[in-house]
Parts: sequence; C-alpha cells; structure tokens
Amino acid sequence: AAQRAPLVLAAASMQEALSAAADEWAKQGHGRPVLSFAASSALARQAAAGAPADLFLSADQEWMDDLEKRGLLVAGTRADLVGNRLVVVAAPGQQAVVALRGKALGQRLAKGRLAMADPDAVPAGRYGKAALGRLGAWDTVAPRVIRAENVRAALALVQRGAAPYGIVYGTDARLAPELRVAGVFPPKSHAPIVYPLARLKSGRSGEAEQFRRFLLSDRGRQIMRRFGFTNP
Amino acid sequence: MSFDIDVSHRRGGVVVGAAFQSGAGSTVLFGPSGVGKTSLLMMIAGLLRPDRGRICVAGRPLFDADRRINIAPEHRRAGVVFQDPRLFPHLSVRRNLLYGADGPTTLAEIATRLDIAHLLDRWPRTLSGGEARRVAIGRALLRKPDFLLLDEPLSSLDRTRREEAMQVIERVRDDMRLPMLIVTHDPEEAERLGGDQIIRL
Amino acid sequence: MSFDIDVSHRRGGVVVGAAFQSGAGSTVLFGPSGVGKTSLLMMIAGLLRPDRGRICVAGRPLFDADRRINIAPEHRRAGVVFQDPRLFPHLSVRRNLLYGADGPTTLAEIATRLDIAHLLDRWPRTLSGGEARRVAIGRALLRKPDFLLLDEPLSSLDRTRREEAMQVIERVRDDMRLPMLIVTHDPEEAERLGGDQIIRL
Amino acid sequence: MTDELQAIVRLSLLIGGVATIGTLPIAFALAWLLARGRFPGKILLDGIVHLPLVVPPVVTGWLLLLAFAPTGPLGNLLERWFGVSILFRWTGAAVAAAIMALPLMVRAIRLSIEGVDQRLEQAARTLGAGPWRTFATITLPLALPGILAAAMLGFARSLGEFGATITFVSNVPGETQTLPLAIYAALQRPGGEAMVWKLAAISIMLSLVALIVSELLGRRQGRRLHVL
Amino acid sequence: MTDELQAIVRLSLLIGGVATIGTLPIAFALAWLLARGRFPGKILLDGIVHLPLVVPPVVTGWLLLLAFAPTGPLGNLLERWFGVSILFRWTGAAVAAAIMALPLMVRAIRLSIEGVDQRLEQAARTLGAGPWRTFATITLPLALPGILAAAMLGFARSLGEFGATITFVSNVPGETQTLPLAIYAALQRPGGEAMVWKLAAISIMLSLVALIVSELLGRRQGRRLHVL
Ligand SMILES: Nc1ncnc2c1ncn2[C@@H]1O[C@H](COP(=O)(O)OP(=O)(O)OP(=O)(O)O)[C@@H](O)[C@H]1O
Ligand SMILES: Nc1ncnc2c1ncn2[C@@H]1O[C@H](COP(=O)(O)OP(=O)(O)OP(=O)(O)O)[C@@H](O)[C@H]1O
Ligand code: MOO
Ligand SMILES: [Mg+2]
Ligand SMILES: [Mg+2]
Repeated sequence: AAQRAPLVLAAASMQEALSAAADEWAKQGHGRPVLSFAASSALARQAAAGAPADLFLSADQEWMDDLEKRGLLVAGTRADLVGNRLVVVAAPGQQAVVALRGKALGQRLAKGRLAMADPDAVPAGRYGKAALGRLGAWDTVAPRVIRAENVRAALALVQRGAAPYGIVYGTDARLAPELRVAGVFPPKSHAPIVYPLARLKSGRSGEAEQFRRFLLSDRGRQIMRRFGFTNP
Repeated sequence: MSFDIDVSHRRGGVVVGAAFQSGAGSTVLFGPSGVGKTSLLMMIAGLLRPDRGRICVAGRPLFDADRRINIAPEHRRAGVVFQDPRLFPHLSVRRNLLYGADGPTTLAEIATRLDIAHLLDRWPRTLSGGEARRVAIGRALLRKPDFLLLDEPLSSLDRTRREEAMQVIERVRDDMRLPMLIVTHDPEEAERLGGDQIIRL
Repeated sequence: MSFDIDVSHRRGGVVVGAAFQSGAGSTVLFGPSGVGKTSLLMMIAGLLRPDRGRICVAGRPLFDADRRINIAPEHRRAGVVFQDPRLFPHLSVRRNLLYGADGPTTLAEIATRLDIAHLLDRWPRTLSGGEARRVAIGRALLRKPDFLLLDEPLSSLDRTRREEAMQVIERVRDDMRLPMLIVTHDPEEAERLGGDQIIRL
Repeated sequence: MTDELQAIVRLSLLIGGVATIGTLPIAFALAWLLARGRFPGKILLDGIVHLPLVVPPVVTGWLLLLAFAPTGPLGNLLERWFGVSILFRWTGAAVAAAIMALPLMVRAIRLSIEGVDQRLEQAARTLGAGPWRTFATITLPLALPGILAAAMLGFARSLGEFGATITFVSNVPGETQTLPLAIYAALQRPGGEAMVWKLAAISIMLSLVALIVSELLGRRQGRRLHVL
Repeated sequence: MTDELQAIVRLSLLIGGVATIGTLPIAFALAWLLARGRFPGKILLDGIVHLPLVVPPVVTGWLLLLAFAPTGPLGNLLERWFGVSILFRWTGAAVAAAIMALPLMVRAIRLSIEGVDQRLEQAARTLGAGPWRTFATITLPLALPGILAAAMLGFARSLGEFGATITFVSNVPGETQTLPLAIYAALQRPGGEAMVWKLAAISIMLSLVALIVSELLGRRQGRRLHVL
C-alpha cells in the first residue's frame, strides 16, 4: 500500500529550501511530502489545536518550546535543523557598508527608515532588536523602525525603495541580488538563530520519521546550505 | 345574511369602523373620503386586525375578538380589488390573473369580458391605469372567492369598459349569488350594484 | 391658443399620440382606457419624449422635433396631477405641498379648500386614497404653474370633496386664466370643466 | 496554464462555490429575521452577524481553530458524530470563507427584503396564498436582485479570503491552498512577482466572470421590476 | 484602559472614520454611475470597483506599495507636487482601509439607488426641481437607509482591515498600528492570548456601537418610507 505522505508545517522563510529537499526526497522514490508554509506562530497554534500534521519546522525556539510544554512533540525527535545569519541590506544607491555598532546606523538613516520584522513579535525582528541593543544602536534606531509583518515583507520594503535599509536573514538577502549586504550582525550579538524541527504526536504518516531523518542527514543539510542556511 | 359586521380600529387619532348587517346580494359602502371605507374592507379581508368586535360573512365567522377567532387572510376566501391595483410586477398579466385561480378554466372568458385578452403577455408596468384596474378585477374574480370586496373598482374606467366590468360583476353576483361589498362614490353605480342596500359611513 | 399639439410616440406595439389645437381655458381629453391619454400628458409635461411632432402651450414652444427644441420638465412650468398620487413618502404632507411652491403664501387657503388642512403634519403612507389625491392636486396648484395637466384628478373623491376640488380648479382656471388639459371619464365633469372643448382620442 | 495552477483554480472555485451556496440559505434566514422580525436582542444578532467583518481575519481564523480543534466544542461534536475533522481540509477552508462572506451577504439580502412592498404580499394572501407560498412566489422573486448581488459578493469575498483561511486550515497545497494563499506564498519569494501577477490575473478574471454573470441575471430580473 | 491601548483605539477610529467619510462620496458617485448610467464599459467599471474584494488584501497592499513608493507613479507625484509621502503614515493606512471598503459601500448604495422609484423623481421635475435639486431632495433621502448601511459596512470593514494595511504601511505604533495590527502582533507571541482577547473585545464593542447607531438612524428613516 502506498505510504501516506507526511504533512510538514514550516516557517515561511524555509519555502525554497524545504521545497528543494522535498523534491529530492520524492526523487528517491517516496511520496512527496505536503508542505504548508505560513508564519511560525500560525502553524504552532494549528499544531497546538491538535491538527493532524507530522512535522513542525519553526523559525524560532519559543514556539517549539510552547509545543513541547504542551506535550505535543514525539519525545526525542526535536533537533535543530539549520541556522541563519542576520544582516542589514541596503537599497541600491545607498552606501554599501555601514557600521552596526553605536550611533552609526541611526545617523546614516537620518530621515529614512529601517525595515524589519516586528521587533516585539516576529522572530527575525526580535533577533534584530536584541542585536542592535547589544551593539548600543537600538536607542537611536528605534524611532526609525518600520515593523513589517514578517522578514520577507521587510525585504520587499527595501526592494521597493520604501526604506533604505532593512534587517533580514542572510538567506533572504541572497534571494534579492539587487540589494547589497551592508553589514552582518556578529553571531554573539543575538541568541543563536536556529530552526528546530520535531515530529508531532498528531501525525498519521508512516514516513514522517524517515523524512525527518532525511532532512537532518548530510544530504539534507547540504540542500539547506545551498540556500544560504548555516549549520546550527 | 351576507355581512354581519361590528368592528372598530384606532388609526392614528381617529377610530374607524362600522356596525351593520346586510342581506343577500351586494351592499354598497358610501361615505366621504377618509371615513374608513378602505380600513373596513381591510379588516374584513383579514389584513387589518380590528381592536374589537366581530366579522361574519355568509354565516361564517371570520373574526371574533371575544371568541378569539381570527381566520388567516388566505383562508377567508375573499376576492379583493384594492384601491390601487397592486399587480405583481414580476409576473406577466396572465400569471397575475391566474395567481389565485385553481386552473385556467375561465381565464379566456373573463379576459374577453374585461377587454384585457390582448394584454395577457404584457408586464404590469406597461399597462395604462384603466388596464391595470381591469386586470386587478379579473384576478380577484378568477380566485373563485366566496365573497367580494371591491374598493372603487370602476374608477379610472371609461364608459364602455365600466359598463363591461359592471356586467361581469353583476353576473358573478347573480349567477353565483356571491355576497359583495362595494365602495363607490358614483350614485349611479351604487344604485345599480347595491340596489337598496347602501351603508353610509 | 392654449394647446397646439401634434405628436406621436411608439409604445410597445401601438403608436399613441394626438394632433389638436384648443382655445383659452380648459380642454377635456376623453377616450377609452389605453388609448394614450396619460402618454400624451407625459409628453406635454416633458417626461416622455415624442418620436416626432411639436408641443406648444400658450404660445410657448415646449417641444419641436424639427427645430430641436426640448425644454426640460422643470422649466415647462406645468402643474401635473398624475393618475397615481406620487407623493414623496419621506416628506410630510406639508412639505409635499410646498415642494414646488415659492413660499407658503397660499398653503392655508388651498389646504382648507381641499379639506386637507388637518392632514398637514401626517406622512403620506397614512393617507386614505382620496386624501392622497387631494394632496396631489394641492401640490400641483401650489407650484403656481403656467398650465395644468390633470389625469383623472377627481376619481376616488366623494361628492362633497369632488365638488370642492372642482371649485378650486375652476377658480384657478377662471381667475388666473390658466390653460388646462383634463383627462376624465365622467361626462358631467367633462361638461363642467371643459365646456365645449372636448378632444376625443 | 500548468497542471498545478489548474488545480489551484479548481480548488478555489470549489471552496468559493461551496461556501457561497452553503451560506446563501443561512444568510437569507438571518436577513429575513433582521428585516422583518421583531424580537428582543435583534440588534445583538445583527452585531454578531457583522463580527467577521470587524474582527481581523487572523483572529477569526484563530477562533475557528479553537472551535474546531479535536478538543474544541464543534470539532469534538464533528469527530464523535461523523468521525470527521475539517482541520487542514478544504471543507475547513470553505467554512472560513463562508463565515467571512456571511455579513456581506446578509446585508445585501436584507436591504432587498426591506425593499419589497408588503402590500403586494397582502394581495397574495387575499388570493389564497399562505405565508409560505407568498414568500416563495412574491417576496423571494422580488428580492432576487439583492440575493444575486449577495451571492456574487459572497463568492468574490470567498475567492479573496486569506487571513482566516491560513490561520485556520494552514496552507496545504491541493487541499487548502487557494489562489490568495498561493499568491501569498509567491509574494514571500523575492522574485516571485511574475507568479503573483499571473495568479492575481487569474483571480481577477474569475471574479469578473462571476460579476458579469450576476450582472446579466440581475438585469434580466431588474427589467421586469423597474419602470424604464 | 492603558494609555497605549487608548492611543491604539483613537488611531483606529481616526483611520476608520477618515476612510469611511472620505470614501462615501466616491462610493456614491460610482454607485450612481453603475445604477443609472448607460455607457460602454459599465461592467468593466463594476469589475474594477470589486477588485479589492477578490484580490487578497496582501496583494492589494503590495500594489499600493508599488504605486505609492517613492519610485512608484503616485508616490512620485505626491512627493513632487506636495512634498508628502503617505508611506508608513496614518494617511496611508486610511487609503488602504478606504480601498478595501469601497466595493462594499458601492454595492450597498447601488442597491438602494436602484430601489428609488423613478416616478417620484419625475414628479419632482414637474414641480420645478432640476436634476440636482431632485437628486438632493428626493433620490438622496430615499436612498439614505442604503447609504447609512454602506457607511456602517465601510466603517466596520475599515476597523477590521489588516492585510493591506500591514503590507502597505507596516506596523508603526502610534502611526499605523490599528487594532487589528496590534492583535496580530499579540497573536505572534506565545502566551499573547490575553492581550488578543482584550483588543478583540474592544474592536467588537466599537463596531457594535457603530452598528447600533446606524441601525437606529436607519430605523428612523425606514419608518417613514415603509407601510407598517
Ligand atoms: N412599455 C410599454 N410597452 C407596451 N405598451 C405600452 C407600454 N407603455 C404603455 N403602453 C401602452 O400604451 C397605451 C397607452 O397608455 P396610456 O397610459 O397613455 O393610456 P391611457 O389613455 O392613459 O389609459 P387609461 O385611461 O387606462 O389610464 C396602452 O395601451 C398601454 O398598454
Ligand atoms: N397610520 C395612520 N395614522 C393615522 N391615520 C391613519 C393611518 N392610516 C389611516 N389613517 C386614517 O384613517 C382614516 C381612514 O382611512 P381609509 O383609507 O379607510 O379611508 P377611506 O374611507 O377608504 O377614504 P377614501 O375614500 O379617501 O379612500 C383616514 O382618515 C386616514 O387618514
Ligand atoms: O515565521 Mo517567519 O519565517 O520568521 O516570518
Ligand atoms: Mg379608500
Ligand atoms: Mg391613463
């Protein structure tokens, strides 16, 4: 009997990389996993409600912790799949290198805006706020911040020229070649950016565990790196 | 006894109503504008609830406040011609005429007699005032009612059409011996249709 | 010359219209139901565009297909009483009456003569058939028109009210010498209002 | 059009169609109550019907999730009685679309019921038609232009529904990924603009067709009712 | 209610109010054209008006961003002529809300204009009222229930607007962060439910008040027009 393909709930920023991994998996003769991309928060709530999904790939640890606390994860299946870097991108025409420490970024912005995911809610924004804080830049930058719904929306704002600078993941920056990476946050300036993966108890697919292992395998991680993700 | 009525109803500041009994055949309701003729017809038809009293037509009690009788309008079997035509705008003249009929048995005859046979496939909004009035009369008659309530049925009809309509109504009255209550302001019409049974409000 | 008219208009399958000239005072339009009396009045009022011809009232050309004259209805200064009352449902009787008036100068007088003075603060939907008709007549007169178009203005009025309304209309005709075109089915009414100027369609 | 696109369009039409047709009778009943009924708490009912309009879609989706979760009140019932769950299913997407469309449909129908001349209903009663026949032969056809408008509005709204759907039933290709969700996914990809345009063009065309159909039907109906 | 909450509510009311009042005349003009006009391309206009309903809000927001970005056609004009930009400003949020509310308002008003008996307008013309006075004294008041319904619908929709706003003008506290955006932010945080409930309760209450007011106004108007 044909195996039921696993249903994977994954953070929207994993779209390209995870789709590529799923294609590869399918090429190996398995049923292609069904991938549902949305904000980690929405997906976590769906999993918490008991929706029948097999794997959850979150953009941050907090939502995974939440599910773990609720006892919804299959014990021993939680592992960090990939990591990411946080960068500042500059719109074309902006100075291509900017110091992230102290008041430099704030002064550079002048009247312009800094686009980033919501610093109080969305993971990418929270990392950004923490990093700017650690570097002593948050206070001067805060009044200029534009809170987007998610990282990709922040990226779009810079692409459209609505904001001269934006804080996005390294993976996002790679997808917008017209933008320059003006600075990379030192990894120590924020909590490690990792994407935890775990199997959900509500899952019904027999292939879920196999696919999880595939993702965590060398082959899986290799695909992830192709899209700019780092090892966790 | 055809109509045995004693009702009243408060409308705004005034109280309208009447108390009378009338014999077989038709009865004419006569009275100045605004005295309550239309209101009385609506009460008999079951569309306006009297505050008190009772309504009995051809021996059948239709409303009695004390005995808590209040027959629904669709079961009173009245043929009503309203003061305004009230044709259904979304139905052709033919389907307006047949709306209350059991079958199309007498459609052709009544349509011819009322001179509306050529209008059957038209829409109500294209009718002239007198044409609409005749269709309304035809619609009430085709329902095969137990009694008729006619609110100025012949106004806005010319001599010839009025004569034709009057004959149709007279035939219904005489052949089927239907009780009939007619509002009119025309003494000649009153005389001919009501005979000596004239109620003055 | 009051009315100098020669128009026709295609409605559905039939062509309605008329050609006549009439002298000062009032003219009665007589004819069977559906012949086109209302249509003719609507053409003179400017609400229905004739396919051809011309309309001239009291020497003033209102419509002329050849000379491309077509005065807008609001500039024809006609006082129109429609076959149905067409009162504005969102305005009180008083404001309906004053809608076309320059000022309330003659409101009290006309209201008293038409026996509607007690209705001024009511809403149209609470009026009886005859009451609404009288308000419609009053509204047309208060507009101080240059000429009157009356479509069966006295139908659904009782004797007394009809007499009163007729006197009001006669006064307007005689005192102000207004041209007047009246549709009626009542020979007596025709005689009194139209004198010998009777147009048969 | 690729197979994948075709599947998305088919799914969107299925969900929009089921949502609209399923909601129509409910919307009509509610509109009727609000237009004609006289009961205490009428304004409250009106308010509840309008909630999906004011509450942000994501919140509506979240509340639906709470209600239809296996442990939620409705999800529990569905599970026990029918052994089904609408989570992550197209049926769930249809429910989300239906709830978001409901207030629009109720408003449109209500306005048109209020426009029906009750004196015509009285005339029908005297002609022997009981309340039901009167309703079916007089009120309903006279309110039809509004009902068509409501169906059209509801269908269009369903085709565009995004926030409640993605929050409630996720973004599952082939099951809950309607046009707006596919557009969202494309919009998340830098360089996905070409796909966004393509998908947006399709959804615009679909709704234009729905619009034209309802417009033409409405005109045919309207011609009979209105004086030219 | 904390100061922060109060500020959010005030901002939401400002944006909703400005969007509704600003859109009303435009919606009315469009509804009039669609109800009474006879011109080629009418169905097309109808379709364009309905677009914000079908196109997912995020896409509408994205298109607005394209248009009003400093490099976009409208943003460029605004910048050059008036030296202003509506990006990230409450005015931008109001524009987004207005566009999303437009189709609903046009529909409601259009239905009520179509319900006005044109024979009454004819009567007004014979009484000396030109097209404008006829419009102001007859058509407009008779269509008023529908216009009120439209304003109410538009206001409610504006209060609930989320997707287009956040995509177009982002989530700037004190400038574009309306109730739905605040709710969304709270929903993103594990454990943010308490805040979500509080904010949702406020927006529900606001719209219930708007609803009751429009209902009561509408009733007063309706009583005059309808046979009891
Ligand atoms: N849209 C239309 N389509 C077809 N026929 C029409 C249309 N409108 C009016 N008619 C016809 O035009 C004719 C003239 O109508 P009109 O209302 O002018 O008659 P009338 O002389 O006023 O009659 P009445 O005395 O009954 O009021 C009638 O036969 C009517 O049926
Ligand atoms: N809702 C209302 N509020 C106040 N008065 C009302 C209301 N409805 C009707 N009336 C009054 O009740 C009275 C009776 O009206 P009705 O229509 O029965 O008169 P009628 O005898 O048929 O008159 P007509 O011959 O003019 O048709 C009238 O004076 C009318 O103004
Ligand atoms: O959940 Mo995301 O991918 O950080 O927007
Ligand atoms: Mg009467
Ligand atoms: Mg006529």
